[in-house]
Amino acid sequence: MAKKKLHNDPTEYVSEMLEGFAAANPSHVRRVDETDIVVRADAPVKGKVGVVTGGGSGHEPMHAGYVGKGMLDGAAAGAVFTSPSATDMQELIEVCDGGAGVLAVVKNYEGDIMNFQTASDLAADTEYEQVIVDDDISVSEAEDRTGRRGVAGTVFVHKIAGAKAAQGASLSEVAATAEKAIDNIASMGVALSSCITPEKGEPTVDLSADEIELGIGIHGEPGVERTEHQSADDITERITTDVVKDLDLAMGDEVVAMVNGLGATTQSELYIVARELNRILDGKSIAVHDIWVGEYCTSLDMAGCSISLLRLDDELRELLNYPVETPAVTIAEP
Amino acid sequence: MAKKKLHNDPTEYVSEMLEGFAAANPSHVRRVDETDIVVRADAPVKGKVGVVTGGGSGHEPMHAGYVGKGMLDGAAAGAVFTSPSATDMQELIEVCDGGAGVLAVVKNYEGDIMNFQTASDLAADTEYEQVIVDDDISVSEAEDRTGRRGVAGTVFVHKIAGAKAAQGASLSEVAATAEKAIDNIASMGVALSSCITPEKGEPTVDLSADEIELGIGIHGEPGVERTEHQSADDITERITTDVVKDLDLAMGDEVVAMVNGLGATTQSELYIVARELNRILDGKSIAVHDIWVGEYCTSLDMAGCSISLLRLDDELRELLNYPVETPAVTIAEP
Amino acid sequence: MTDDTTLVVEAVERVADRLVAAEPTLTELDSQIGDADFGVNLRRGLTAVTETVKTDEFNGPDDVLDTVGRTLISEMAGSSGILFGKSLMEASDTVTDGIDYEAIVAFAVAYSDNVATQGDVTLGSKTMFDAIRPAVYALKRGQELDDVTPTQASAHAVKACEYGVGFTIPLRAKKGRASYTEWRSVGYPDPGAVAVLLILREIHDLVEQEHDETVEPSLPGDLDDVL
Amino acid sequence: MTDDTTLVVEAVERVADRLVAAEPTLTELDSQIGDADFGVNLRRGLTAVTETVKTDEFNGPDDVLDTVGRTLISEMAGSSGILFGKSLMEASDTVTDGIDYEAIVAFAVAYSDNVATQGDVTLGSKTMFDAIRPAVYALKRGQELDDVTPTQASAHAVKACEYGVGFTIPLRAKKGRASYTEWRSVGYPDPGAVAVLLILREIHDLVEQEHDETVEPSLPGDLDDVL
Ligand SMILES: Nc1ncnc2c1ncn2[C@@H]1O[C@H](COP(=O)(O)OP(=O)(O)O)[C@@H](O)[C@H]1O
Ligand SMILES: Nc1ncnc2c1ncn2[C@@H]1O[C@H](COP(=O)(O)OP(=O)(O)O)[C@@H](O)[C@H]1O
Ligand SMILES: [Mg+2]
Ligand SMILES: [Mg+2]
Ligand SMILES: [Mg+2]
Ligand SMILES: [Mg+2]
Repeated sequence: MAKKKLHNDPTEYVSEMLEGFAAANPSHVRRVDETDIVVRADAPVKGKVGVVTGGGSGHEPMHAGYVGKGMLDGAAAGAVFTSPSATDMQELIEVCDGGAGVLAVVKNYEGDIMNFQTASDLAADTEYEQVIVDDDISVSEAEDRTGRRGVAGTVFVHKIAGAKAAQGASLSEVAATAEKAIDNIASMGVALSSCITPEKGEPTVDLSADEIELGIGIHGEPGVERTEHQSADDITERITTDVVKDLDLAMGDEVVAMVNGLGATTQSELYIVARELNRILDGKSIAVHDIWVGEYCTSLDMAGCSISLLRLDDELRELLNYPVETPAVTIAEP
Repeated sequence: MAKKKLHNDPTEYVSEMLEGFAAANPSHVRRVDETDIVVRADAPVKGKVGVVTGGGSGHEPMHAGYVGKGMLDGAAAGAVFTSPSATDMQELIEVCDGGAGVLAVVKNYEGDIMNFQTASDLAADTEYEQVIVDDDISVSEAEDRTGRRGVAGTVFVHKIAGAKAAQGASLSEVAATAEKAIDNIASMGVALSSCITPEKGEPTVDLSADEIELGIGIHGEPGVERTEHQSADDITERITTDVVKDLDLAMGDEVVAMVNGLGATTQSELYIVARELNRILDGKSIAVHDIWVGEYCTSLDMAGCSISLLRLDDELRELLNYPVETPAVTIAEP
Repeated sequence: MTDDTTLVVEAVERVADRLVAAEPTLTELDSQIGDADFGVNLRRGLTAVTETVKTDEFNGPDDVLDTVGRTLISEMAGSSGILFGKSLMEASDTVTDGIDYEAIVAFAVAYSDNVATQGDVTLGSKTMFDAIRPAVYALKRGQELDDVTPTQASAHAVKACEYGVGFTIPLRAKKGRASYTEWRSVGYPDPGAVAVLLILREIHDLVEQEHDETVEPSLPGDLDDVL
Repeated sequence: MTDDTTLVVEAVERVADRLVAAEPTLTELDSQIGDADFGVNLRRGLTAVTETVKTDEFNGPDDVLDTVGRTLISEMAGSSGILFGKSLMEASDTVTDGIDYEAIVAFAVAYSDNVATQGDVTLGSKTMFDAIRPAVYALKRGQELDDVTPTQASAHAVKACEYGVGFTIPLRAKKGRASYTEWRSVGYPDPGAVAVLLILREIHDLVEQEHDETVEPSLPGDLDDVL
């Protein structure tokens, strides 16, 4: 049975969404005419490194939700689960170039990488660097695949790189700090139900009533393990243990955590997960600087969540707390 | 088939959620020991009117999400869809009394009203006033029922009353301004699917695959009409027309709008609705000061949305824009 | 504890067990015409009550009922928690001097009156009140006519309550969440009313046991053969 | 427009129609082992292509293919859009002087090479490349041996492509979203490969029509009887 959605012609899904998004957030963003690009209302910011990103739609508020003061200068939106076009990315790079060059935060996926690569070739006049985020630990490092995916932890990279650029750092400095953040982020998710794409209208993944899938990707790509449904505490413990291990976190380390809803999971459930996460980290004497709880990187209407941890040092902590004003995240001046 | 949720013992749902919520937001809030009350970290604020609310859980981020500087001083959380106890409400009132009295923002529902009434009797030492929010226009004013419900428009009342109190107004002034806001708010929702309570685990409402329900309540109470599923534009037009009519909005009026997700609807869909809402108001020459798009008052995991409009005057506009720092809404100092 | 105190504690425990066992049914009823939380609320409230009466010491039946009421207000909450709880507290004074027929009638009247005031409810609103008030009438009738045994009076109350519950079925709800179901509430019984019936049935079983007498729920003017 | 230009436009239109008609199948395949967007991406991209070739004026077949490629890059996007689109653009030079067997082979080689570089892909990765490269081999073989008619060469390419698609079925995906399905990708064909087969079948139909000759997909060393 096809699932009911609030939409019109599904092929207009992304452009209508962006129109609504721009109408709702005129003080933060504007849409570049005849593209699916959203940029800061005041882009380009003269003399500041532009920080941009792009990717398929269906992960809202990622990507356009993070465009604004202190975070992204712009984002290109592709069709649902589809990399944006190289031509949109080219325009994005050019529009966000305030003279100090542009850093692209790219999630580790061939489609995004191929299109950004072509785009940066086309935008030959802009000094360009890119960083590749690959925080999803549920993809093992076997040879047989495309490598770790970029998932919700990417939002921390947007935050860190955006703050660094706002402080006036150079392109290579912003890139280096973003790389440092990437090296210290790990994420893992769990799906309780499949996402349903607007055009297909049917579940992408066939999860039975009592199954869950650990390590699922944000497009419904399979994860590491299907198991019987478990309690929130058990799920949280399993994911947290793996993420902590991947980052080699030890007593005395400090982290910022994210409990990210995949789309159809209520905020109350996310807080139940946050509670157990906090207890586990506490039990390991890992300091929790903050927990971001909410929908940051969704998979359409998938039920489930992901947990991301970013290990902090003094620089990253300061950049994380740096004021920001975007549709999805606002941190006021202290 | 029971729906999978991220929870442990369902009877601990609310208290575990609140524990996670408090752990994630220590700078904004604290939980009052042995209660399901969340208050500002620095409550009571001396000399300021305390603004409080309470209601059943299942509407996250309502209610605790709005506790913080510039909005609510505290909120009492009941079990899912169940009014909080009079004893919790009593403690809430007492803890949030900074000497200038306490205003309770109560959604028009007997359970909440009966419990708040008993609570204010018990908290005899606190100067107490309450306002009743009844923004849901889908309940007609027939004699045969309990009257209009308080739904997502309540968030605007929290914002307005919170800002007024933050500016140092007296208890009766805060109450009067809240009343003015209430008189100028109207809301209406649509459900695409039923909510599922954590303990029951089955849909409350029996909506078939191609049916939607207009005017549904945030606990799954029936709405005004079941129809075939329609396009987002048609649904938006129907709701907007009714809301505009209820408020008697005319050319030249100015509003703030809210497109509120009921829990399982993606942000992209909400933006598609926001787009059409903006077009319709534009077509009627009604000025749109701002559109709040997101989950503000959910119904667990119900799919669908509601639209609320608040007619602005100079005072309400200023209060709406007043800086606020809560887990769910942040507006930075200009 | 006095005999009366022990008796009331036993009644409370038995009633609690019966309602908790009925939780799925009550939740189901509340999801047909309400918001699916009633059974759950009852279970949460009554689990706390059972805990309390097991551990606390009481001086008198009024103390038991007052404590149970307080526990329901703070633990059950919701519409039904404040209604059940506050009504128990308000009515508990009537049994200060012990439990007899007189006291029970006084209790029932006080309880019923409080539900009406607190809930701002009248008969025919399709609420628990529709199940309570007829039972109170039946008890009152026994007292006034003075021609019934306690077990018979109790049997009358149960039967009256059954009629009350039956009456809620065709009604259109005017109170609580169910009121929003409008015409769709017609055809379903009110869950609060059903809960009241279960309470009275359990108390009747206890009364039968205490008085070693069995009386089927009935009323003098029963219409069982006609209906 | 020259005859060759008109022919390429017709080929593009026919291929577009065929793939658009197959959208549900392709989406279904991509949801078995990918993320369910492939057919949708194709339809969006090809609808734009159809529009463009209807309205634009072209000077030469290379111009047609270059334009189609550009359109796919900007309108289809995704992994497959940049692969199909950029490969068309890169290969379009090969047909500047017109469409003949020679040119077609050169085109196929350039196209195939670009997919390999761009996608960083080798055979056996369970991608469209597995369907493309065998067809290129078949064409190349005809050219090298010089013993086939164009229609026969085309029939060989289709058959080769069928084998390529068949080959993707037992493979474990190493590229694209499908790679995350790991062992679960085994047993399902790659949607990109299936799309390539549909393209070649449509072109074969056109070739048969142009040359007024019917040749079933086949290869000299066919194993149809053994398999
Ligand atoms: N105003 C009222 N007066 C009397 N009884 C009421 C009232 N409101 C609700 N009830 C009773 O409470 C029951 C529902 O309780 P519950 O589900 O806990 O509350 P809610 O309706 O707030 O979800 C109803 O079946 C009805 O019998
Ligand atoms: N790196 C690659 N090299 C070659 N072909 C690829 C590559 N990645 C994907 N493909 C092809 O693209 C097809 C999927 O396209 P599409 O669904 O649009 O992209 P995505 O996998 O990003 O969702 C696959 O079936 C495969 O044939
Ligand atoms: Mg894709
Ligand atoms: Mg309720
Ligand atoms: Mg209820
Ligand atoms: Mg795909």
